[in-house]
Amino acid sequence: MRQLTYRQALNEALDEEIARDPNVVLIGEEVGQFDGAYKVTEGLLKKWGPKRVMDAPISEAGFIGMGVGASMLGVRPVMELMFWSFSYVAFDQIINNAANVRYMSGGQINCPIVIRGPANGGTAVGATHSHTPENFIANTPGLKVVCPATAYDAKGLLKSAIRDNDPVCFMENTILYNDKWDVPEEEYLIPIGKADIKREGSAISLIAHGRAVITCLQAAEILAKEHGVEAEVLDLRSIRPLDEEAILETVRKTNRVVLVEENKPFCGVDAQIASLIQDKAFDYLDAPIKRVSAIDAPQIYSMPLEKIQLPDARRVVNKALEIL
Amino acid sequence: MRQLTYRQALNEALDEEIARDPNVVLIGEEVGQFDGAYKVTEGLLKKWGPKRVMDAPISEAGFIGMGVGASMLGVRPVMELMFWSFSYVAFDQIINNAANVRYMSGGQINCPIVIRGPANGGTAVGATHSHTPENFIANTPGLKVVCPATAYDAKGLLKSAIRDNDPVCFMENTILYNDKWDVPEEEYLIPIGKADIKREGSAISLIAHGRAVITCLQAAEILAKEHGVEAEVLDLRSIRPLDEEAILETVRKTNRVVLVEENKPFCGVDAQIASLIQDKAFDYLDAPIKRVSAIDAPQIYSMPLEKIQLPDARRVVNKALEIL
Amino acid sequence: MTSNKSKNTGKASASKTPSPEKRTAATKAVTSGGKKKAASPKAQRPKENKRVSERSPEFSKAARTEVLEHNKTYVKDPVNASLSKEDKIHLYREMIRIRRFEERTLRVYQQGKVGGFLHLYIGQEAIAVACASIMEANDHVITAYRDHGIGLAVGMSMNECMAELQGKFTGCSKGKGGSMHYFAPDKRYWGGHGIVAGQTPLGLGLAFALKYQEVKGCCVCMLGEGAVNQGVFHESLNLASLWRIPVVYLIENNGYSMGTSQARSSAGAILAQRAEAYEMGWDHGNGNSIYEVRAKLAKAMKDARDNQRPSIVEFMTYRYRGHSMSDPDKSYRTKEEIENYKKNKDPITLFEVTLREEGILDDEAIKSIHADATAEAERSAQFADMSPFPPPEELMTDIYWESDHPKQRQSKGTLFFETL
Amino acid sequence: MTSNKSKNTGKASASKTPSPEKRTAATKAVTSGGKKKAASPKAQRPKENKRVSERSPEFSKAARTEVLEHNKTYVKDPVNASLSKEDKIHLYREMIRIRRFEERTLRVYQQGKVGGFLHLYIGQEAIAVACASIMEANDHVITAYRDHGIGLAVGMSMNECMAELQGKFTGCSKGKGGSMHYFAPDKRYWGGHGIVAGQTPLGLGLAFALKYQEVKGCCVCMLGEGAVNQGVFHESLNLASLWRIPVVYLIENNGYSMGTSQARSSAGAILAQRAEAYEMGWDHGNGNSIYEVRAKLAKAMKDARDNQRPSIVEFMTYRYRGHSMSDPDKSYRTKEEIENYKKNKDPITLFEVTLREEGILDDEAIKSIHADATAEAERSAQFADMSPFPPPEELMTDIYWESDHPKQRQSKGTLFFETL
Ligand SMILES: Cc1ncc(C[n+]2csc(CCOP(=O)(O)OP(=O)(O)O)c2C)c(N)n1
Ligand SMILES: Cc1ncc(C[n+]2csc(CCOP(=O)(O)OP(=O)(O)O)c2C)c(N)n1
Ligand SMILES: [Mg+2]
Ligand SMILES: [Mg+2]
Repeated sequence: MRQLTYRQALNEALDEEIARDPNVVLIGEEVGQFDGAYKVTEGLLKKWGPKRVMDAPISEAGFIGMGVGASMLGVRPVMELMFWSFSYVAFDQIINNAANVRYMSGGQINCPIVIRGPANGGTAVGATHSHTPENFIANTPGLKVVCPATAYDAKGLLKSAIRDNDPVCFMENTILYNDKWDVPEEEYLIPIGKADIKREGSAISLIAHGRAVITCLQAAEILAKEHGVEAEVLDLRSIRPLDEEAILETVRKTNRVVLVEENKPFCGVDAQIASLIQDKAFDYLDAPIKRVSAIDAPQIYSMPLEKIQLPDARRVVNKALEIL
Repeated sequence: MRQLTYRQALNEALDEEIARDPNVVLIGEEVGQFDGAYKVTEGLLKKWGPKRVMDAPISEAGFIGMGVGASMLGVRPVMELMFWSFSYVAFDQIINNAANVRYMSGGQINCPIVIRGPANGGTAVGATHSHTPENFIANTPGLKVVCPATAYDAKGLLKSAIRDNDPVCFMENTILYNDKWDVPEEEYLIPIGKADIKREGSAISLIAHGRAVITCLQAAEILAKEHGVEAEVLDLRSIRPLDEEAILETVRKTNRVVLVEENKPFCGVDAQIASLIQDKAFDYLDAPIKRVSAIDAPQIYSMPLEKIQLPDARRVVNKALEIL
Repeated sequence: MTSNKSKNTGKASASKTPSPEKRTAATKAVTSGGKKKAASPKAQRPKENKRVSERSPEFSKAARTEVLEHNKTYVKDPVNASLSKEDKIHLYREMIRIRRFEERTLRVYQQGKVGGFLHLYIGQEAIAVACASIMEANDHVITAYRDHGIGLAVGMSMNECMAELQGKFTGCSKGKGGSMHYFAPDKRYWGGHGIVAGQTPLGLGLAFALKYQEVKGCCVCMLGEGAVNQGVFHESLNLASLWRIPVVYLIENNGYSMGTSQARSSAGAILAQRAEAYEMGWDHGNGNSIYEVRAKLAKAMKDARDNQRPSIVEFMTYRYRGHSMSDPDKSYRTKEEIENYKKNKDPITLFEVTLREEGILDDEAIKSIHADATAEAERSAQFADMSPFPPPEELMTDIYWESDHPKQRQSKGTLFFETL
Repeated sequence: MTSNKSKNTGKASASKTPSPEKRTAATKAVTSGGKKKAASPKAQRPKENKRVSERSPEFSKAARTEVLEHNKTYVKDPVNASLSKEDKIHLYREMIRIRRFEERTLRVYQQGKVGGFLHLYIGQEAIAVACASIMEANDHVITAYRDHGIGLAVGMSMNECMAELQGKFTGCSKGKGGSMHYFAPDKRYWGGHGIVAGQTPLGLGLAFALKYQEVKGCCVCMLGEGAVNQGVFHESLNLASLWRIPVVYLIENNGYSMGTSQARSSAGAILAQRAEAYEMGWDHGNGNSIYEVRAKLAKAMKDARDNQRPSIVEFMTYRYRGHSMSDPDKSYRTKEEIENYKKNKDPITLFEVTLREEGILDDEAIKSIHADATAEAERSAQFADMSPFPPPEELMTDIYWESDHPKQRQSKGTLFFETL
């Protein structure tokens, strides 16, 4: 099968959805003339023109709020945040307007908006540019949160997100942009909210989302090679909706769990998953659920230390060994 | 002992700290001439004058950012947010500037700022005014989060917060403002990060923060009267730092836990507490940790439904009975 | 630390009305102006006549002369010149309906039936009614939490509004939004927003959608004068101007944001003038004169529709009641100031005097309009009382479009983590 | 959907320099202007003389005449008239130091030793050097992520700056902040902030603290021209004016925010003029003329210090390199535009020509200044190379004041939830 980078897969998804639906419009800083700060929107301005691909000034609250408003009238804006770190200047628009307007209007309004961009550490851009707010956002009923780990998932999920009638916050990862994966030529969609077993195993479950999935796959290899342990790797793919069934199923199968995420630990997504598992699969647990997350400090700039700060395969392996 | 309302206790704390330290300045919307939207700052402008008590325009990002900047030079601003719901328009200033500037400067700067105000539902102010971001904020290393449940705690903790050399986010509750509690005349401080057993018991632990503590105390009464079960009620009082020891201790004693909070469930504070307990007291648990939180919807306006949405004693009792 | 500068609140310059700079488009009658709402059912008992006869004498002679003089200018504006007698009576009736409704909500509040906040529109009626009366078929409107007036003006029923206040299932938002969050998208009214200035980019977005979908129309985005100090408003202004989005920002300047006077919250005298920084048009006028509001707002809306030229229009007005119900309304303004507004600047009285002078209204007609409105408000209170609260299951609907349309649901997995 | 309006980028009007409106304070020599930094250690090998002799001829005759004419005005400004020969050489040297440093960081980046972003200051040196040179003992400065220039200008060593870039423990922030987050509070330099306009209320706060603590001083808050479209900047302007806070907003207008020209991001031509909405003073000038920057900025700072009058001062300048290193710098401007700036408007060349004309600099002096700077930059690269990375434990320090001062800790409980 042909291979695409995560970036190309996203680009294709955008291109196809622009072609499919005249209401789809891309808006963000540098998405047009500059071809995207991370080149995800490369070529789209040229192909579709300035009506469908709009460069915005540095006014995230203004243009994201604008997108929410436009979506109420049926436009389907796909907004790029150059980093999800910049969502904080637009937070009220996301948390109060996008999430609440349907409820507060008694269901008279819906907001088919997608807000996308990278949310990750690991590239030495320091504490102000390395936020991973999937937990913050998913705390808010009314919002959906998607965190794809592969090019294949990124494309199928982004297309679903754009067709979704609810606001979807789509979190990418700059480190994955260059990774290549098989991506079929023919069109496909991946339903939001369906987790994916990225590796089968029976001894322990490694559950993760985003790039941490890749880390878990590496850890699983090490566990297999060095310790003869077959780990199952479950990729959540989306945080809200959450595939609880898939989580419980792998736990019932392996009875041991390590949760891995790149967010800071306190009230991270994995706090929720741990809470869920111990509640609904209490009797299946042979050991405490263990977590691996970013070290609990603002994101450090210094490259070798940031490497340590983020979960790596070795840390996952060590945690797994604690409970094997 | 004399009794004060939660509001009066806060007011006294502010008054005493203004008197004590010339660098303490109150800034917020309507804190002065209007005596505070919720009258927490009543009389302080009159007593201390406009240098120490400043009315601000509706510019939360601007004035909170200003407070952060001023704190870097040793001013100790105590900023009022009329509601913590409005923190979202100032979120970047809190999450990026207040939290990170010490780290990013390699420890050259500290920010002795307090940001305080109510963070609660339950008063029919609807989805835009009922946020409880203690989990969001506590996710961020660099910030401290305090949620007092009683007048006594409110006063002692606010005084500590103002003297604290780090940014402290102080979350009150409009429903508690009128509640009276014993508050001594003489000065006292309560260290941030020390949980408090509000009721002793041995059969089950109810762990909560903020007004949910009061709900737990009511639930404990019902459990005792109707079911002969003595519940221990642990008030976290602060979310970050967190009194892990106190949590683990009560769990080791009772072996059964219900966690109660008024936040939405997904990645709520209690997700973290559950994750912690199952990890560090796995063998002490005789049953899954149960959680009671707000029903997972935007805060509803309709009064009788909002009553249902928030945890009440009956729901806590029922949850407790599930695992007793 | 507060500013020492002595400055205008802007109020002082309310009568100086800077002409909209650089506007070249010729003024043309907005033909849909004065379109009628379904007549409100007549009520039987004219209860409020005492009030009516009371008010007119209070209105000072000087004020009366001033109004009539003032209206001479604006009555001739095409948008007003084209009004029929019925149109004018309709405008008058709509203002009365809003006032009576608000007075009734106040009583309902005092009876403990309203939760949370209640921000009354009394004193500002001319603006909402003027705005709704000049909206064309593809025009939209959005506002802040002081949202009852425009709601009624665009045609929401008192019943659904009153029921919403009480959190009843028959409310416009099924009791889920409350006083601050009225919505009627079918009437092109997009709320009702509780976060100060939070609606300003949304209004921009509605107007953007019109432009994007190639529909000729505009969006009026209302905000209070205190809201201009939220940054997102400025971001919206810049985007509006840069992208030529047909939005009109309508500042209802009632002099105070809660207990803070304009002078204590905003640098600069005329807030609409902040438009100049963005090369937007702006205007400024007396918000208590419905003719003037119609004239100036219609120009701005036309400029938006026809020329994709956004602008800010600021109208000076006043709220008679406290900010919300819990406002003791003591510390920040004088009784005399309030009384002066009521006596000499009341938008309803101003219009009543005008219409009497024009020979359109007489005692009899006025009496019956008041009586109708009072009765309608009363009926709405009864309607609300008799309406049920939403059933508990309603907590969990209207969150996601998908959860409301399970058959069309594309996504999988758990959407809710603590349900009933 | 982008705007059809043809408009000035503001660049066109760079030579029209509107005089600061309503300023009454008399201009007075700022005596601390030109205060000296510890002389940088002399280097032995004058490496860059080829470059020096290369540049001067390139500079066109017309440009040369224009500069000299232009400087006739500003050299007489008291703040410049009071400069000694040494002061002027110091200013020149500081600009060269910045440029050499930046060029050296570029090489370090290309060697793969710098993580993340690297926003170079090349082309804008006159502004930072001018600003630092007129800061008085209680003046403070804060900026965005393009922060190396002002860092060096206020007296940070190349060593700590270069080491920071490489994430070394000897960096100014121990390697924790990186390129965008330099800090030197001991030099009254408060960073280095990565979120566009995030520093604008912080700068306000620093100035507020001065006023609150009754210290006579001001804070200069630098921002790019793209940052004016963040709402928080407007909130800060309003607060500054309302509360008379001694802050000067210094817009470094280099024409682009990443790949977006001013015309594509901002309505209105002269950004500083947005000050008028807040009744603040403003000024606008040529950011490549160090005399002009000193003259205009000094006035604004004095007005802030003496009269608690905040203002915006905008200086037109240009960045020669891409926004950050990953910017291919192809789509949004022409090579010719860049070349024209380098040839005819370079701030260092402008000043060199001026100082030669003034008889202060000759070939010999210039050569040695360049050589010193090059050598200093080179040494800093070696210093950084030889410096250690922070030990892993450093991940967990400098988060809370309390965790760094365990003995003075008042709070209890767990502060960190996943440690090493
Ligand atoms: C971001 C935010 N800050 C504060 C508030 C609290 N608040 C509600 S209304 C109001 C005053 C607004 O005044 P103005 O804009 O003049 O409108 P008016 O109430 O006069 O109609 C304030 C401070 C809020 N709702 N949102
Ligand atoms: C809130 C926010 N949005 C976007 C960015 C990404 N970004 C970094 S610099 C920049 C351009 C800023 O341009 P300008 O203010 O003109 O400064 P210059 O880079 O020209 O010095 C952008 C968009 C950011 N850091 N913060
Ligand atoms: Mg107002
Ligand atoms: Mg720029």
